[in-house]
Amino acid sequence: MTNKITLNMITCRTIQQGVGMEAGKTSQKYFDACTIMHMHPEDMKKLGIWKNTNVRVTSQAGSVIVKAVETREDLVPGLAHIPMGPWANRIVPAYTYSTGEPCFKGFPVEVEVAMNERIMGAIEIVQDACGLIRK
Amino acid sequence: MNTVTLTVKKVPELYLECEKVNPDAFAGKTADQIAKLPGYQGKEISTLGDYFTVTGDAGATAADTKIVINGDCTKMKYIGAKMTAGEVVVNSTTDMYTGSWMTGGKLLIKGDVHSFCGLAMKGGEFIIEGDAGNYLGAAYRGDWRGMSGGVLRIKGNAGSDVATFMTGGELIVEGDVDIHIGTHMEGGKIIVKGNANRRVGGQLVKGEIYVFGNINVMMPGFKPVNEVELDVDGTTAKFTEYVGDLGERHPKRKGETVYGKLFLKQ
Amino acid sequence: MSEYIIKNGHVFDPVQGIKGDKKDICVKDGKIIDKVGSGAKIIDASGKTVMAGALEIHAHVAGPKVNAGRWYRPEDKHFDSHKTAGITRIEGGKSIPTVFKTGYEYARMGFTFAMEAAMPPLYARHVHEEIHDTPIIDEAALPVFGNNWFILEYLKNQEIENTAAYIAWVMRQTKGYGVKVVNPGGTEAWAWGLNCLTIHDPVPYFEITPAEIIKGLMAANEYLGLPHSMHIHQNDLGNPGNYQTTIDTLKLAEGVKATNNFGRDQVMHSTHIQFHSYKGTNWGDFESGAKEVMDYVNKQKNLTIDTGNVTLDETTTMTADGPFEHHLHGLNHLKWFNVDVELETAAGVVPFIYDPNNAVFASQWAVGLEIALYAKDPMRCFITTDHPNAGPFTRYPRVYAWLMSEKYRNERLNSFKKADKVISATNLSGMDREITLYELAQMTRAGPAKALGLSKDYGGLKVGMNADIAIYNINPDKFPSDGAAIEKAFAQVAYLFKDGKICVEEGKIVDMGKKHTFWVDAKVKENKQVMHDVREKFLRYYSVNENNYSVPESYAPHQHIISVDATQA
Amino acid sequence: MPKEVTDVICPFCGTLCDDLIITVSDDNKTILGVKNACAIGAEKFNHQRLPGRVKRPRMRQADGTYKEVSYDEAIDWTANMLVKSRKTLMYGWASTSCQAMSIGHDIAEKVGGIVDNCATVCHGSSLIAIEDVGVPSCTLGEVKNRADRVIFWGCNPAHAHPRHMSRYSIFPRGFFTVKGHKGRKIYCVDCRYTDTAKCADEFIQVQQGYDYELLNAFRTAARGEVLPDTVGGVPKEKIYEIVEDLKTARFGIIFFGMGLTHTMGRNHNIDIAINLTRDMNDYTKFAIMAMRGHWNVTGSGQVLGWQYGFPYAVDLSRRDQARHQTGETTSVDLLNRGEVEACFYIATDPGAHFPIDAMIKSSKKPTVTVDPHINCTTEISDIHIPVAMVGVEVGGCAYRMDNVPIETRKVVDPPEGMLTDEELLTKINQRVDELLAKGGA
Repeated sequence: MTNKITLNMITCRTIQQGVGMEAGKTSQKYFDACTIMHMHPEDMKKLGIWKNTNVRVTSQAGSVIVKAVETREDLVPGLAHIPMGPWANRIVPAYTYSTGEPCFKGFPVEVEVAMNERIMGAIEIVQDACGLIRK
Repeated sequence: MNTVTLTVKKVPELYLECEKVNPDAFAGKTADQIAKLPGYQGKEISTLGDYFTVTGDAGATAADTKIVINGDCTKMKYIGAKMTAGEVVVNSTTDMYTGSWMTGGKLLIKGDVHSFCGLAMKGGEFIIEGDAGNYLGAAYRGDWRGMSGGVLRIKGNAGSDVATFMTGGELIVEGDVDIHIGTHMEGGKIIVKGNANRRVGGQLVKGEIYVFGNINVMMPGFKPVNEVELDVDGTTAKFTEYVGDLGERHPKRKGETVYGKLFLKQ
Repeated sequence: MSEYIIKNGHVFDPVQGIKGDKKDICVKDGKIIDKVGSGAKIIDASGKTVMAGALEIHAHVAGPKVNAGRWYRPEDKHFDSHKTAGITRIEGGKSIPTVFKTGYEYARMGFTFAMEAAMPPLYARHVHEEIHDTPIIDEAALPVFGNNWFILEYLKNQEIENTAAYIAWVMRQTKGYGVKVVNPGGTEAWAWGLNCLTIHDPVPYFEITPAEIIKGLMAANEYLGLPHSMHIHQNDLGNPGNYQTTIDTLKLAEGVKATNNFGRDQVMHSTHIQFHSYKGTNWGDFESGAKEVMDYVNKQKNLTIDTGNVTLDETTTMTADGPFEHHLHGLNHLKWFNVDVELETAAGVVPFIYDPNNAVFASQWAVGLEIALYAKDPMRCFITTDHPNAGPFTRYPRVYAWLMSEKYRNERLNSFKKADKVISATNLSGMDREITLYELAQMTRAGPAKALGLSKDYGGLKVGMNADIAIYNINPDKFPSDGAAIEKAFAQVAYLFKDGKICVEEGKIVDMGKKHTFWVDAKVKENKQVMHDVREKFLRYYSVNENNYSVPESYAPHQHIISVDATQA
Repeated sequence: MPKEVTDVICPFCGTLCDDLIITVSDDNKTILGVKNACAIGAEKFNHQRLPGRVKRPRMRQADGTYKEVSYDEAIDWTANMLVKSRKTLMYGWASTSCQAMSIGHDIAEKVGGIVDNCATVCHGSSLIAIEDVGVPSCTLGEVKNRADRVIFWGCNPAHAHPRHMSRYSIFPRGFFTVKGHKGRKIYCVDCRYTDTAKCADEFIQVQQGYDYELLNAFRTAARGEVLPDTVGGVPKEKIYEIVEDLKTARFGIIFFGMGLTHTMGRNHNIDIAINLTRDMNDYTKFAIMAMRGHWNVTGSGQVLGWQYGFPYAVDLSRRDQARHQTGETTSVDLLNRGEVEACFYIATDPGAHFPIDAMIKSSKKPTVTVDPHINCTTEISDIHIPVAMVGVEVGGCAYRMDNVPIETRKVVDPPEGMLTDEELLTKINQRVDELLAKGGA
C-alpha cells in the first residue's frame, strides 16, 4: 500500500539527543534519540500505522528512513518532529534566504510507510549521501 | 560617450570580485590599462585581462564612459557597485552586489541578479530584466540607511527582504516578491505588480507600498482606512488603503501621526 | 637593550618646567638617563617637538559594552577595514576600532597609556582579554562601584572601613586600578526602569542618595590612599540645566584632603564635564554652562576634570549610565543595546550622529572647547573625547588644532548652518586663548600622569623616568598657522619610544613593544565582616561561584602592580 | 586516594553552570564521578573515559579506510592545504577556548580563511537582528534577583538548557524574588506543548511559523490598536490580556531559542521580539536574551568582535581586510554556492548539523577536522586530528549566553601525548609561517 500524507516538519533539540551527542555520534544512545519522528496519533491513523513503525520521510532535499513514535511533547495534527542530527539533516532544505540559516523548521514532507526498510547509522547516513561508501 | 566592451574569456573557478568593473574605475583608461585592473578570488589577485577581452578605451570621466559586458557573468560580484555616473549594460546574469551603493548613472542587467544587489542605492537608474535574489535594494547589515534614492526596476520576481530599511527612492517589482518586503521602511515607494508573500510592511514606519496582486497573510498591524483610485506606474485602478504598522513607532507632523501606507489593488 | 640619544629636539616637559628649549634626551634600558656612551644610536630631532608619551585618562577601549558596540555595528567598519604593509594586523572600525587598530592608532598619535574607564567587575575577565590583545600601549581599567550592592549597603551605614576593604578585594579579583563611579544610584534605579537625576534623589530600596555614595567613596578612596582619586561620571548627564547638579557634586569634595604617597592632589576626578555643563531648561533654550562650572573648578584645587570634546562625527555612545542610553535612544531611535549586570552596574550603547547642521550638537562642540580654554590650571584639566561618546579618540589631533588655533576653530564655528544660534548660546566666539605646546604637554602628559598617581615614572622626561617619548614633526619656531597642518603633525609621530624601544617611525608601526597591564594591589587589615558578606552574596545572589570570579594572572602576562598598604589606616 | 575538583564549569551549553563537583582518580587520569551536572553535562564528563577514543591523527586512504599518522604529518598536510587554497572555510570554534580562537584567527588572516562559528546555524539570526536593532538585555543573575515575568518563546530549556530554569529563570529565590517560582508568572509560547510549557503558568500555542505576526499583534495591542480576531491561532482577547499583564511587571524577561531563529523570517522574528521588549521599557523594565546553544559560541563572537568587529561569518580571504555578510560569508551559503576550495573544521560537527546538500559539497573538497572524538564530519574528512577536551582535559576562557566570561577548568589529564587545541593551532601556525616564508603563496 502506498498511503502517503504530507506533514509540516520541524527539527529540534531534545535532551536524549543532547545526551546521545555527548555519549558519541556512534553510540546507541545517539541512534535511539535521533532516528525517530514524533507524530500526532491522528496522523498515524491517517497513514494507517501503529507507533514504532519505520517510515520514509521525503522533502525537496531528500529522503530518510526513521521510526514514527508518539511524543509526550504534544504536537498538533499535521506537525511532525525529528530531533536534530544527520538523519533529520538528510531532508532539511539547505536554502537560507541569505541569512546563513537553513530551513531547519517548517518545511513540507511526505511520509509513507516503510515497514521493512533499515535505518542507517549516523556515520553511514552521511557517508552514503557523500558517495563515500564502497558498495 | 566612449564604449568599453568586456567579453568573458574565462569563467572564474570560484567567484570573481569585480569591484573595478564600473565607469568610475575605467574612466580615463585605455583598453590595456583596464585589462590590468585587479580582480580578486580569495587571496589570489588576478587582472580583468585574465578573465575578459577588453576592447575600446574609456572616456575621460565616468559620465562619458559606457561599459558593455558579454559572456557568462554568473560568478562575478560587484559589477557596477558604487558607480556614480556613466552606463553599464550586462548581457548576462550577475552575482552578488551588482549595482550596490550606486549613486548615479544607468545600470542594465539583461539577466538575473543574485542577492544583495542595489544595496543602499542612493541614485541613478538600475534595471534588471530577469529575477533578483534576496535583499534587493536593502540596507547593509546593521545599517539603518537602506535605499535612499534613484529608481530600481525589476521585470521578473524578487526574493525575500526587498527594500529593508528603505528611506527614499522608488523600487518597482513587476513580478512577485517573497516574504518580508519593506521591513523597517521609513520612506520612499515600493510597487509590486505581482503577488506578495507574507509579512508585507512589517515594522513599517513611513513610506508607501503598492501591491497589485495578492498578499498571502496580512500583518495584524495594518488597518484599512480608505478606498482610493490611483494611477500607479502607468496603471489606473482602485486600491484599498491601509495604514500601519500600528505596532511600530511613527513620527508626528503638526501634531498629526504620520503612518506608513499600504495600497492593495482591488 | 640598545641606547639612544635624541638630539637637538625642542623639549616640552612640565615635570622639569622645560618649555621648548633645545635639549638632548638619553635613553637606556627603558629609562631616561643623563648620558649615554658613544655607541648610542642618534635620533636627530632638530626642528621637531619632543614630549613624554601621552596618557589617556578616560576612554572606553576594552570590555563588554565596547565590544557590543563593535560587533553590533558592522556598518561602522564596512569599507573601513584595511591592513598596512609590515607587522600589523588587519585594522577596522571608525567609531570603535578593533583592539589592533586601537593600539596602533594611540601609538601613532604619541600615546603610551590608556585607561579603560568602566570595568564591570563581573566582566573583568573580558576587559583583560581585550587589553591583552591590544598592542603596544600600557593599559589599566577602573572597576565601577557607584551602584554596587555592597557599597550601597555599607555606605547606608557610613561603614567606610568595610567599603574600603571591599574595594581592595574587588581590585584584586578584577585587576582593577581605582574607583569609578557612574551615575551613582541612578544605574541601580535603572534596574527598575528609573533614574536619579540629582544627587539627592533616593535610590529605590537602598535608601541612600547619590551624594552619600559619592562622599563615602571619596572617603574610602583616601582611606586606602590609592594612586588615583575617585573618578566620577556625574548624575544627569547630557540634559539642559544639569550644570547646577554638576557644581553640587563638585562641592562634595570641599574639605576632603588627598592622602596618598603618589603625589596626587585631587580627591575627585570629574570626567567628560562637557556633558555636564549645560544651562537652559530644554533643547530650545539650551546654553553653555562651561563658565559657571569652570569658575568653580578653577578655584577648588582638589579637583581634576577632563573635557569630553564633541568632534562632530558619527560615533557610538556607550556608558554604564544605562538610563541615559535609553533616553538617547528615545531621541534618535537608533539601535539600543543595554545590559544590566547583577549586583553591580549596567551599560547601554546607542549609535549617534553629531550633525554639525544641528545647533545643539554644534553648541556641545563649543562647550567642550570652552571647558579647556577656561581652565586656569592645565595640570588639572585633561583633553578627552570620552571616546567614543563625544567622538573617536582618533580625532585628538583635530581637537588639539581647534584649541591651539583660534582661526581654525572660528572657521568651524562661523561655517555652522546655525552659526548665529550657536554663537549666542555659547561663549566660544571671542575667546582668543590658544593652548600652547607646553600647556598641551600639561593637559595630555604631566597632568593625567599626576592625577593617576603615575607622576614618578610617567608623563615627563626627567632622568630616571620611563622612556616613553613622542617626537612630533612640529617646529615650535615655525608653528603651523593652518589647522590642517597641526592635525597632520599630531596624527603621526616622527618617532614613538615605548619603554625605550622605537615602536613607531613616521607613523609606521615598527615594533609591538612590551605592553603592560597596570593594577593596584591594596592591602587592608583582615576584614571578616566583608569576607562573610562576599561569601553570602555569591551564595545567594550572584549567578557565578565566588571561586570563578577572579581574573587569573595569565590574563595580564606583563602586569605592573602598584602596591598600597592601608593596614595602618 | 580519589580527589574532588569543585567549582567546575560544564562545557556543554550556554548556561555554563559553574558549580559541578568532579571526582577524579588519584593519578589524574580518570573521572570517577560527576555531581550537580544535568544528564547531558554528566554524559560529557563520562565520555572522557569511554573506550575506543582516538588518540592520534588519522588520514583517509584511497580505499576509504583511515590510517594513523603522526601529529607532524597531519600538521604539515593541514598547513599545506591552508596555504594552497585560495579561500578556506574555517568553521566551528564554539567548543574550544577563546585563547585557541585567537591563534586560529591569526592563521586565517595569513592564509585567507573565512572564520565562521556555530551561530551560523543556531543564533546567527539573533545576531543579525541585534546588528539591526540592538538588544536590551541583562545578566542571568538579574533574572534570578528581579524577574517577576518570564517568557520562554520558541525555546525549550527543559531539553536544551536543563539547569537554566532551576539556576536562573523559574525556581530560584533571589534578592527581590524571595518567593521564587511563586513570585513569578511564567509564560511559554511555542508550537508544541513542550516540557518547558508544562512548567509554565500559561502556555500560548502559536501556529508554527506565525511568531512574527503574533509578536506584531502584541506590539499593536500594547499601543491599544485594534486586532484581527485571531493571530497565529491565538484569540485577540488573550493577546490584550497578556500585554496588559506584562505592562504591570516589575522586571520582565523574554528568553527565546531556535523556535524563532530557525523558522520562517528568522532574524525578523527576533528583531520584532526585541522591539516588543523595547516597547515594554516604556511601561516598566524588560529584557530579552538568546538561549545560546554551544557552551562557548558566544566567546567566538566576542573574540571575532574585538579582533575584527563582526560576531561571525568573518571573511578574511583577501588577507588585507575583514568583511561580513550573512548569506554570503556564512558556512552553509559558502558550501551551497561552492565559494571555498578547502574546509577546516574545529570543535564542531557540521556533518551531523548541516543540511546534507551542504556536506555533500564539503566532502568533495580537501577537509581537515579537529575534534576530540569521532563524529559525522571526521568520517568524511581527509584528516581527523584528535585533541584534548576543552573544559575537561584543559582549561580556557568561555562566555556564557549572557556574555559573562568564565574560565573553564581542567579536571583530568588528556591521554598521553595528546595535543590541546592551542598547542595544535600554534604548531599549524608555525608551519604556515615556514611555508609562506618559502613563498608558498
